[in-house]
Amino acid sequence: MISVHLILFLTFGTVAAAGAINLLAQTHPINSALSLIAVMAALAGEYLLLGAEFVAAVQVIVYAGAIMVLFVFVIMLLNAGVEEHTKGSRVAVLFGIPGMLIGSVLLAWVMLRHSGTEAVPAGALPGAPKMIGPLLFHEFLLPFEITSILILVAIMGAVVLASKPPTAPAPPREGN
Amino acid sequence: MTSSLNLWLIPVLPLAGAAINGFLGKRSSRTAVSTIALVFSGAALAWAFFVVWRVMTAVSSPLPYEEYFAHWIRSGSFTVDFAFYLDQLSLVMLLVVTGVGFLIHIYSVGYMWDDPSYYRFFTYLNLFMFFMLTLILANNYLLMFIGWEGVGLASYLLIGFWFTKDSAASAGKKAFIVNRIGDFGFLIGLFLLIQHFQSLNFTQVFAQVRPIPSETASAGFLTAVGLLLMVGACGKSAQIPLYVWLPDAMEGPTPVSALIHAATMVTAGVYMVARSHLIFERAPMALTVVAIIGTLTALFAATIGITQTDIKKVLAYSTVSQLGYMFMACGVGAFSAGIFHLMTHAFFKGLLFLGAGSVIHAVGGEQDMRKMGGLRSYIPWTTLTMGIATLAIAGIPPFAGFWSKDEILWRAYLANPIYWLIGVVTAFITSFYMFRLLFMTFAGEYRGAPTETPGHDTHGHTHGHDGHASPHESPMVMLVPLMILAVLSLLGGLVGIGDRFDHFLAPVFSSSAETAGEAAGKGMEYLFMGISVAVAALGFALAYVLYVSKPYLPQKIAASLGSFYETVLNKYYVDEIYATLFVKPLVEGSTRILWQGIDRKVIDDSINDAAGGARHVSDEVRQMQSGNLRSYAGWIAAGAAVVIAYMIWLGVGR
Amino acid sequence: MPIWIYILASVIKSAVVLGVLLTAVAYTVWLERKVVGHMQNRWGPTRVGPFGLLQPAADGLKFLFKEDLTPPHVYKPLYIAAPLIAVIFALTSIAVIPFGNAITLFGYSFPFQVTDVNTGLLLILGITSIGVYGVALAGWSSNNKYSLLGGLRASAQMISYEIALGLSLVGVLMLAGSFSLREIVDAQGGHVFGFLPRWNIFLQPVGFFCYLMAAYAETNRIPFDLPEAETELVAGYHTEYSAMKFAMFFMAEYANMITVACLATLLFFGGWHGPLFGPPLLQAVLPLFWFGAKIFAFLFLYIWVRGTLPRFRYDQLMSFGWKFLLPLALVNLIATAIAVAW
Amino acid sequence: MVPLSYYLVLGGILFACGVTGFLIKRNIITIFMSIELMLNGVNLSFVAFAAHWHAVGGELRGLVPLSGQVFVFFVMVVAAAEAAVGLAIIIAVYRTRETLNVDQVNLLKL
Repeated sequence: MISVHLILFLTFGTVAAAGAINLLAQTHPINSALSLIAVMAALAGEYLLLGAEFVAAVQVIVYAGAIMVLFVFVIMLLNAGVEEHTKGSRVAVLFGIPGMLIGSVLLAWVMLRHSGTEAVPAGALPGAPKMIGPLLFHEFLLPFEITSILILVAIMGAVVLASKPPTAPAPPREGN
Repeated sequence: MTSSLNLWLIPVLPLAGAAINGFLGKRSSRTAVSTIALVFSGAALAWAFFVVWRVMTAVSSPLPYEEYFAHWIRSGSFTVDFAFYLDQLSLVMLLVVTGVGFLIHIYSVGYMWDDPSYYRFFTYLNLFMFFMLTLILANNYLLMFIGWEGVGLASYLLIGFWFTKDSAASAGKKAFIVNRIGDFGFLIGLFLLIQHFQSLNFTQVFAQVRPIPSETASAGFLTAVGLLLMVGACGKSAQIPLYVWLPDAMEGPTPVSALIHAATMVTAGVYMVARSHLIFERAPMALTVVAIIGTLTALFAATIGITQTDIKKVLAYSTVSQLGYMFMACGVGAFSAGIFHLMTHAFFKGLLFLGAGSVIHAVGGEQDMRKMGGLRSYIPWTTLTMGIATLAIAGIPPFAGFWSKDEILWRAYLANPIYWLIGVVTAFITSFYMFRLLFMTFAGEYRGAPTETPGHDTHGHTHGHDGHASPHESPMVMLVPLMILAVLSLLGGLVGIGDRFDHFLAPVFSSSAETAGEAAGKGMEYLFMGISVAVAALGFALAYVLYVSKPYLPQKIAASLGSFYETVLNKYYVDEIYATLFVKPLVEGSTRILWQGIDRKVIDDSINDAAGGARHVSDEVRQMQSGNLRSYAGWIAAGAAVVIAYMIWLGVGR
Repeated sequence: MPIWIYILASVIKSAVVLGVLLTAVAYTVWLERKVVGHMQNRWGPTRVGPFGLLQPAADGLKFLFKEDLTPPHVYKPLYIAAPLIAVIFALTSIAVIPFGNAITLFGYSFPFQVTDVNTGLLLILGITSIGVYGVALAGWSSNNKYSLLGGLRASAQMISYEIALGLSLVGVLMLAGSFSLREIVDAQGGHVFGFLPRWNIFLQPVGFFCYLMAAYAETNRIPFDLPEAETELVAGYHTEYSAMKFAMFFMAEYANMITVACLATLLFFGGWHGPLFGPPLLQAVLPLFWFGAKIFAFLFLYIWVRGTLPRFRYDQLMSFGWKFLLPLALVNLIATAIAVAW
Repeated sequence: MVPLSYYLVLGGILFACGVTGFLIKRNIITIFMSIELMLNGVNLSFVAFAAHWHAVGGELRGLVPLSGQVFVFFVMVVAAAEAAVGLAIIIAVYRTRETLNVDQVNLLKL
């Protein structure tokens, strides 16, 4: 029987898949970015379906709200235009695409081979912040701290990289 | 048992001295260096005395005493520890080594004073003390072997002390290599022990050996072990056929010859054989071999000793022959007698060498006896002390050598008269060449030109106050050890009177052979004493006739003997034989086959080809690294596909 | 309750809230013009209706009937989408805001709230963070250097201050122990020391300060209105917009202001809590009144600040956000954590 | 009730799209977005697995409940870090090379 849960899943899933396809189809980075945002919003919906509301919220805030804004910001900053079609690398076409296809087909086969066995009820487990918090700060304290260090390093690296390099004084020009 | 004796201090103290001198000596003054060296070796001696006192005053004799220091190898059931073992045998050795070592340290202060690398000498000397004491105190064969190798190293370093001198360097190498041959046998012996007893610990091994019946009928495993150990002993203690390194070792400074190549290290072989006497007693064949080797070496080396003119060479050969005596003793099962002779020999041979050093010092580096003579008036103290030593080694009562040698001869006779006969002949020769040395050096009138500086340089160390016209007595710091040793070699033998030494060592060598001495009548023993004394006197007389009253005779005799004399003079051409038999083929073989054949053709070429192949391959593969990000991504994707396929295959397989 | 009643109630509630919100937006504009006018010794709008009360309606009509021209060089899809995004997300966030306690009608209890999500605050944060795109895309799509600069500034500024905003709220969350706005408000009921209402403003003054600063920046209001700094960039990101699209941006801005005001009220000023007295009906209405009053106060503060303060320079803006506000919020967070834990 | 495999397939689709984007796109920024897409696909499967294990009582088998969701947070952090550094790198590259086309930025070789 087709439950509301399934309908919602399919809706969000369609949006996500469509967004992903659109990301590939679009030639302009900003469109790709927007479609990616759509994907993320849809995924947030999926998370809600799975009951992981906190994850959903963070997905929206961090991914859609911060990371993608960063992307858009960079696109605007560099004023990236429609990507020009240079000759691609043969390897990517000869090996990459087939490899990707084979891999995904295999995976899909395996997944569907075991499909229907376990069904995930809607809101399967309540991922409330109250439950996530203790996990983050007890069971996963060390990974948490390590990732915090990671992000700190990343911030410093970004600052160093993006800061203007010291420009050497231009050589005095001869002639007029 | 009583509280810990802290045996570990005894070896570690000299090591500390060596470390300090080695690291700081270069920049510190001679006084500081000698102070350090003396303090630490003296401390070792003091502690040794303390240990003796503790042992003697202990109500119930704490010996044998084992001290666990740290564990070293733990593999399965096989364990080897840094642990020390003290019984009467090692106690005697301990006293000998620390005592003589300390005296020689003092002596060296005077002897080496003018040497440019003074600190190096004492570093090596202390290092030697450390290893020697480790060898003695070890409670298992492996630790003993460490000390064994260590003293080998120290001796190598000290023989080649004046490494700028070619002969010294090569002598050092020779000693080292010859010793390696012996050590090889030793090692295999150890492996056999491990294989059969799963242990190298003395107590454990011997506990397992005791029940084994004596292999009289057929040569068995213990015989093999015994022979292999004997090979090691031959190397270290300069027995036939591996004695050739010892005479050359005289290239080293004289105190080194005294300490290492007369008193202590070369006796390590005897010690080792005595230590593993249980094994030998159960392997009569090995024991016989020991006896034969000892006897032959004694005679052989003595004969060479007659013809040598270099004062130190004479002493070297006499050392070899005396060691032969010790092995003879061990071979006939009279281990305690061997150890006794070892002790007395340490005294008088050390004294002889030191005296020789003093003589060389006096005549400014000259070692050829033909250039000496009549020195008694110049250096009376040295003359006196060396006289005592000569009497001792010649076996004149009541000097130390007499008691020990006589003991050995008596026991040899009990075992087999042949041994005794050869022993007596050797005793005669010994006393002859020793008195020859004495007369050539001190009697008559001075034959050497007024000492000249070059003489020193050949000797490697320049002399204190140059430009003196005539020989001169050594400084006090050198004479005091001489005198102490003289006293020891005068009285050292008395501890053996009435088998006291035997009884002291009885707990160690509790074997049937020990009691045989009492079995035969005392009367016979006295008769043999008389014989050996008479022989010694005969040697003295002959030497007196030939070198004092009728100095022209020796050349005549030499001429009449002719080729035989030549042979003996050239040490029976043993070195040459070895050179042609072993050295040359080895060098040729390794040059032709190993170097040019295997190393060049096989190893180098294969490596070069491998490198070249790698270059060719990578030249091709490099194209893959196009620098294009997306092609990399392509590779990754393909690889991922493969991995996924594999894992799914695994999953499906289950 | 039966599902149809629920849906019906939701529809009614949404309609009411939307109407009220839009009206409020319109009259906030009127209020601003009036107040600023008086501050600058002018009258502000007076012609249309008494005290110019009909001015918003007139403006609305004008915006509606004005020709909506699209410059030829713009990137059309986004140019059209941008204002919609802005206004939609601005209006959405009001949905989870509770205005008062539940009232009981016909035996059913209806909360004064379109929908009660137990992570309402997170939802609002998410929505506002999405709202950035409206501005940014508008700036980029209208293909004009002023607009682009405005958009860049807007996005950068919003990313920067969102962090401080979130951190400043965590203190409140720790005190309340919930993301649900209703529970947060309930946690602020009662008094401390008997006389002082237990409002977070008294417990979290620093947090409130940080929140206010960050919120002003988030809504691109003076003194942080660099995206539309008329003196440097003609009109910032909406330079190229006209008519209804422009109006949408306008509405979005004011709607955001109101949202911020609501949040500030809910989080720091005890929501609808206030002295209750009089007959039951009054008691039922008073919370709404208190709530409105507080929001009004905040809007007034907005206008007051606008009328008073000058505009930051961009580097000042950034350094203020990163070097002062963020550390301050962090310190406040840590202090609160320690206090709560202890 | 939706089978777990559906979620996984959806995640797989997203991931595959990400890979494809990485392979066929020329614009560095788009390629970065493809990476984000892959991460999102993975996240979805994480959450799905978390729910699944909860549904089949994985806690009883010693699994930490919700751990899948926690991993998502870590992934997000990593994604954020990667985006920050990566975009900074892009900016630096753009400064020197004046292009965003990866086919023209091929210095990544000997």
